[in-house]
Amino acid sequence: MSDLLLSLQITALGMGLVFGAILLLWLTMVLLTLFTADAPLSEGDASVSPAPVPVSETGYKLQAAAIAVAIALAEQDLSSAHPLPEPPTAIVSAWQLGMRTSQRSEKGNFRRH
Amino acid sequence: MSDLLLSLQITALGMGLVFGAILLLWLTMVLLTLFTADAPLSEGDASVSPAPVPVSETGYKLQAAAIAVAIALAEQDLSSAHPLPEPPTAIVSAWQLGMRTSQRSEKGNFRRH
Amino acid sequence: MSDLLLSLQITALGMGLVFGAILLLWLTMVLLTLFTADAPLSEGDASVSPAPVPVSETGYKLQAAAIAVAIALAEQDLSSAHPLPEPPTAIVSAWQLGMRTSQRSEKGNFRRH
Amino acid sequence: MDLKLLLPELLKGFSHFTIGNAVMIFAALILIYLAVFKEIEPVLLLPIGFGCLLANIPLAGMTAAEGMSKVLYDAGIKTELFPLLIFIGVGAMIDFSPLLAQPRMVLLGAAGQFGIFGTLILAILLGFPLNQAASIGVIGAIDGPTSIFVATKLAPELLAPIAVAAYSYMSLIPIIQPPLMRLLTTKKERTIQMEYAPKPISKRTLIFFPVVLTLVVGLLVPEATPLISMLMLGNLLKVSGVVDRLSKAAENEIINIATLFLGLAIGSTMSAASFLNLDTGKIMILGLFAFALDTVAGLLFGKLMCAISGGKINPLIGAAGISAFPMAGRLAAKTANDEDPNNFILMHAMGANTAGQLGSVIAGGILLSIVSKMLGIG
Amino acid sequence: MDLKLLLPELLKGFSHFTIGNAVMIFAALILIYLAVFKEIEPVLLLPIGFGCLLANIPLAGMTAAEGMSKVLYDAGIKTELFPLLIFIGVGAMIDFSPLLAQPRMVLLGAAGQFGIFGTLILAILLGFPLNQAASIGVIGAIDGPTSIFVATKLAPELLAPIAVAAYSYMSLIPIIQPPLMRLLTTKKERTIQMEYAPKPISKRTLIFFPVVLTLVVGLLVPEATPLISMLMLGNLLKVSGVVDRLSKAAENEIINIATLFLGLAIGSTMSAASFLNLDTGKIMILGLFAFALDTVAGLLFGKLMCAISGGKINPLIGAAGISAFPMAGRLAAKTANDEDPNNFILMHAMGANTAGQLGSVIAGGILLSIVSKMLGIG
Amino acid sequence: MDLKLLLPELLKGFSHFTIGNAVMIFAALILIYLAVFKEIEPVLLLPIGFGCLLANIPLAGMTAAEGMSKVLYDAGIKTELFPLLIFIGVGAMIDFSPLLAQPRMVLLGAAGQFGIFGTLILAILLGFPLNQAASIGVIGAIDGPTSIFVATKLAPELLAPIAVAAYSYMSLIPIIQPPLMRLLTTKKERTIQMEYAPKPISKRTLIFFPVVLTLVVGLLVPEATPLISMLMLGNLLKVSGVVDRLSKAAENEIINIATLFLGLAIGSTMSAASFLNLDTGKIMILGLFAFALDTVAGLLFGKLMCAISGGKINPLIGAAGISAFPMAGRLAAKTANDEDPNNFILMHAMGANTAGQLGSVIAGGILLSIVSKMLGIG
Ligand code: NA
Ligand code: NA
Ligand code: NA
Repeated sequence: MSDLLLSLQITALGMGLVFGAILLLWLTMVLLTLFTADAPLSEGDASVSPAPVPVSETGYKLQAAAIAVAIALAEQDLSSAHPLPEPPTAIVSAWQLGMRTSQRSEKGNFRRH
Repeated sequence: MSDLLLSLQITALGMGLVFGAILLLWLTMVLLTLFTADAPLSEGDASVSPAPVPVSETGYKLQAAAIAVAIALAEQDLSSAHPLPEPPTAIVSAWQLGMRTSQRSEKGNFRRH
Repeated sequence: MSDLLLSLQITALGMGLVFGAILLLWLTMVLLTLFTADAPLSEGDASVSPAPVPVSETGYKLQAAAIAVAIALAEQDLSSAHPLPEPPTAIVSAWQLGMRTSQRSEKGNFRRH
Repeated sequence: MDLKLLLPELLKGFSHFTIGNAVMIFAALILIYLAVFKEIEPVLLLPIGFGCLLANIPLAGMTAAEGMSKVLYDAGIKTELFPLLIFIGVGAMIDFSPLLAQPRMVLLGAAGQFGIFGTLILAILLGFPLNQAASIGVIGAIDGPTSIFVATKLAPELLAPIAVAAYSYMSLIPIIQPPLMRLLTTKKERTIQMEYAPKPISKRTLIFFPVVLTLVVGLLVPEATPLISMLMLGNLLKVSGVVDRLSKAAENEIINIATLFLGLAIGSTMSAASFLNLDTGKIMILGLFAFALDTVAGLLFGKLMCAISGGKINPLIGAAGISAFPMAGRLAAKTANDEDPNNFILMHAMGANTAGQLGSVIAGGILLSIVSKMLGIG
Repeated sequence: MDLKLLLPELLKGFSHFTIGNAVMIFAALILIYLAVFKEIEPVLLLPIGFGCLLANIPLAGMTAAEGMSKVLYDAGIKTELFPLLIFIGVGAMIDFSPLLAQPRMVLLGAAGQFGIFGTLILAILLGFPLNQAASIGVIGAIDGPTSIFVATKLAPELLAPIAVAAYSYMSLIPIIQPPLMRLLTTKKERTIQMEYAPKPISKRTLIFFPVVLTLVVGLLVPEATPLISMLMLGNLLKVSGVVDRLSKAAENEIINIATLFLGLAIGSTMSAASFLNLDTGKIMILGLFAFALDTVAGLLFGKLMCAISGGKINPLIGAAGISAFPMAGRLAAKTANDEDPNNFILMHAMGANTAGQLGSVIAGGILLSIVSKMLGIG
Repeated sequence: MDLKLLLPELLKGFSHFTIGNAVMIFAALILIYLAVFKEIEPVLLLPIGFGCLLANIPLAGMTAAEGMSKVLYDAGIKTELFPLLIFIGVGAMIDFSPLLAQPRMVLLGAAGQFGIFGTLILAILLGFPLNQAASIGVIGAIDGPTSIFVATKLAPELLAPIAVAAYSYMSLIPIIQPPLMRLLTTKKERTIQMEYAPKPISKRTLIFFPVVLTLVVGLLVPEATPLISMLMLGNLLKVSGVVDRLSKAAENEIINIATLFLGLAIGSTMSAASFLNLDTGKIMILGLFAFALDTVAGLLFGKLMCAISGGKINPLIGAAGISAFPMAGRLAAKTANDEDPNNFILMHAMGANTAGQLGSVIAGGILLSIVSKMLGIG
């Protein structure tokens, strides 16, 4: 049972350190965004900023798809479900499309408020 | 002369083994196509199946050339000679074009039968 | 001071050898252009010869820019200053554009003579 | 040349073939099948499967002293070069702006590492020595290169089953997570809509982030430096915008070649002797346990944050904190969207997901640090 | 610094220059000339020629212990990594569907290997020891990486002339083969039209083929495993369709870099001392003999198949069974087409040609196996 | 596990952190800042800065025996492979036709090397031993790979400051050169227009040039062979037009990967112990001196040629002979153009600039030859 005790100690220590490190990371990020935001991009730019980082062909296809979806959404009601196509491999960061549909629909939500 | 004898033995043995291995390969291929063909693509698909495996830029140019040739062939008589352009380097698999012209002309031949 | 003397000797010897090697290189180049020029390209081709050696995307952009500049130049007076945009990184050979503007303007100069 | 002596020579491939080889080749075929026909992490499982196939063809010499597999193993696994090169490419593909726009999301990256330690406890109970138990636990980082990096340091003899478990289950995330999500959250919780009004992130912030993060994590957890620094180097190459050549090389040539060679080299360690034992089976089960435990811990922490925030945080994003980037993030968003077609939490889920990526690397480094110290190998 | 001592130092490049260097530089210039102006296998002969040039500049140190050529040689030739990496790329470029649609074509890939053994006999008669004779014979595989792989194992001292012969003659195929084709076949034979009504090949067949082939050949001829498995790995990456990143890396980055370095490293072994001797001349002649013998054997076997099939098989496709992929296949089709503009046998010729590629690798492995056993180095 | 023993373990990253580390990390941040925000040679200074950062995180192990930085250093710097691979890529990007069209421009490539030797004299006077003084002098080659190659051979302990000086000042050329240009030339001289009526350069000339140059320079200065030959190999791959695959690999994959790894490996040598001393400061100052001296010598030689030619040569192109390809060439043309918007001397300046590139490599080889001989290590 000394082994179990040891592993429990490792767990307590390990998770404690992970949370500690993450909290410090939070602090770092808050300070970082605070001190480096004096020359912010406009809101439109900021929301576009991930766009120049599309990944691989699939990324481009998703961008094309995003444009197509955006046009389609502008023409029809927002109540229908939004397609979230699966990426072919896990290497691909595939959320570009979703980001746009999300923003699009939130604007829709805001209007209703 | 023992050297010569030795090399003759190697030749007999070697060519025997090569033929043996190739015969086994034949058997393997027959069995393989038999057991994996239960979900065959349609004839049109099958003849196109090599197409998604074009090689390098030249491959794409040859595909484009193939389409151009196919159109030209459809408009004129089949009696003229078919061009078989040389590939720029030996690494390139250049027979995509020829395959199509071949199939095209065989259909022509069948019509005449 | 023997160190200084030594370094002066190295300098004399080194620069002497550099100039010697460069002179030999000059001779080599003269002989080379003499003996390999029997199948020269036409003047137009020669001036274009660097063009198939554009470097990286920027190179292509500069080519496009060069064409745009050439058209603009043909439509307006040559007295205005020519833009020489900075290349984004030092790896890029950026002088393709300048070369063309240079040649373009020299033709202009010749006309005035 | 005596023909009687010839026959054994001719059939040496078959005469050296063992039951173990047959079983491992069957395993290799399964890996290849899953990769090709089920598209389960094909970029890694296909080379691993093929490498395993080669390692079990008797006398082929691929894994011998001068064989290709051995050369690749020594060049990139023993030196830990391949996982680090892959991380340069991954870094060039990650976008940290959703996380930087909502820094508190970073907390979700901590909870999703509990599976590492829970699995370690279980592995100890099952009789694994500490170095092996820790390597098995790190499957719970749910991040391939981290698992491979830590396992190479602590228990290289378990590299193959750990890598296979890590990558197999990573692709099974869409099967493993949704039942747990529905089990642990109420419909009301899943339909919580989250407002997305991020503060704009300046380009400067995006550039400083990888540099500062490398320094902070490097000083806190030196053992995590190789992993976190290569991830951040890739990201810096990308966001700086001044070295397109290098960031394209990172996310194409470098990651592709390293991935292919890494897979072949890992697969080549899957000899019958080293792979066919009870431990491998235990590791596969423990790996599944690690994935489930991570998800549960993430969801419970998400529910805690939901309660603390007065119901403003959808607990589903907790499940995205396990890493498994970018699938877990998309899956959380999809689950919320399935429940309510008007509910879009993708940006929040991706923030939690990138936090999980960071948390995984940090947890891997912390585990490496503690265990190395205890074993006196640090 | 005494100026009298300086002059010899200044002219050391010239004073160490030997007649042998001059001859080898002349040879290097010929190789570069053939590559650039005659486009004879430029991707290999240009780097080989340039590497040879560098190896014969006295005191340049490229081939010294720490020189670049030596580093590349040790990294990729000694370990046999470069030919294997090239094969991954070649595999990603080969399409086996014409062969799978007409499996009997595979027989033609066996006959076209006779040149290997015929040349071995001749080399033994010319006094070469067995290991060298076998390495020279494998020029008759008419496949660069196979020749280099086998020669590296059996007689690395002959690597350069063997590689140069293999690649030079491969480009001279359009000059070597047609006269033999016309000599050994009748006009009637050459105008035989072959029906092409292939059974459709499913994607599944294309995917299983490289895996099954690796297993079958690997178990039959373990020595052929490295070559055949890398060829099949490249093919599997391509046909699986799920790892585009990897198959593109294989047929671009990996093959290009390996080819450039392989050429430089092989060229660097062409020092006057090791290259300028009667053996090199003999090897060049034996290589030409190997090519001719392969073609003759292939054609004769084609005629046999023609006879057996009752005149349904055009014997020209036998000449495509020698490998030299894909030139020999195209050449056979062109010769038939020249004879009769309505005769198209390209698909059959390409089937025989890919069979020749497989047969070459198998024959190379069998030769390696037999000779290693006899020399007691297996 | 005693918690009293834990705290030091937890804070080991901080407790091992020295003032030296802090200073070096500050230096690393400056390098990264210059690279990203001032775009000063970002492809090299960004990786160097990041490598320096990593080398100064205590206990991170990147530079330890098995660490990634050490692996890269041994693979590519110790063997001199990385600078040579970069030169293959650079060669594929250089166009020698402006130089071949005006061969006398090659003279300007000799004068611009005076800074190498002038700096060597000064370094000797400052007390550096000969091997170090020569390595510092070669900063005056104003060509990164040449500086790194020579420094690796003669004084690897100074590699980092030399590389940083070479690349930093190379980007500061637009700040360093123009004041000197205006100081040393009259307005009348700067407005000299040069006729550009080049003789046409045949493709054959362009193809023979790299081969002949390799031979001539190789025989004259064997020590320059590795550098000049790789530059010429890259150029030959490009101008031959028959090996597109290889020339594209050279100017993309090969140069990009080598550059990234070279930068990281050089940066990793920037430990506080080896970098933070008076020598580094002296080297930075001597490097600046080398750049200025090169420019002055080039301009004075330009004025000499101007006088000899009867005022037909614009002395500004002398400043382009220092190498720093292609910036110095563009800068000379721009300065002339600023003075008179109708004055275009870019083609002449680029001719002088490529001559400077050749002159730099030759001078580096000559220096290596002389110094190796004197130190008895040749
Ligand atoms: Na995790
Ligand atoms: Na063959
Ligand atoms: Na210089």
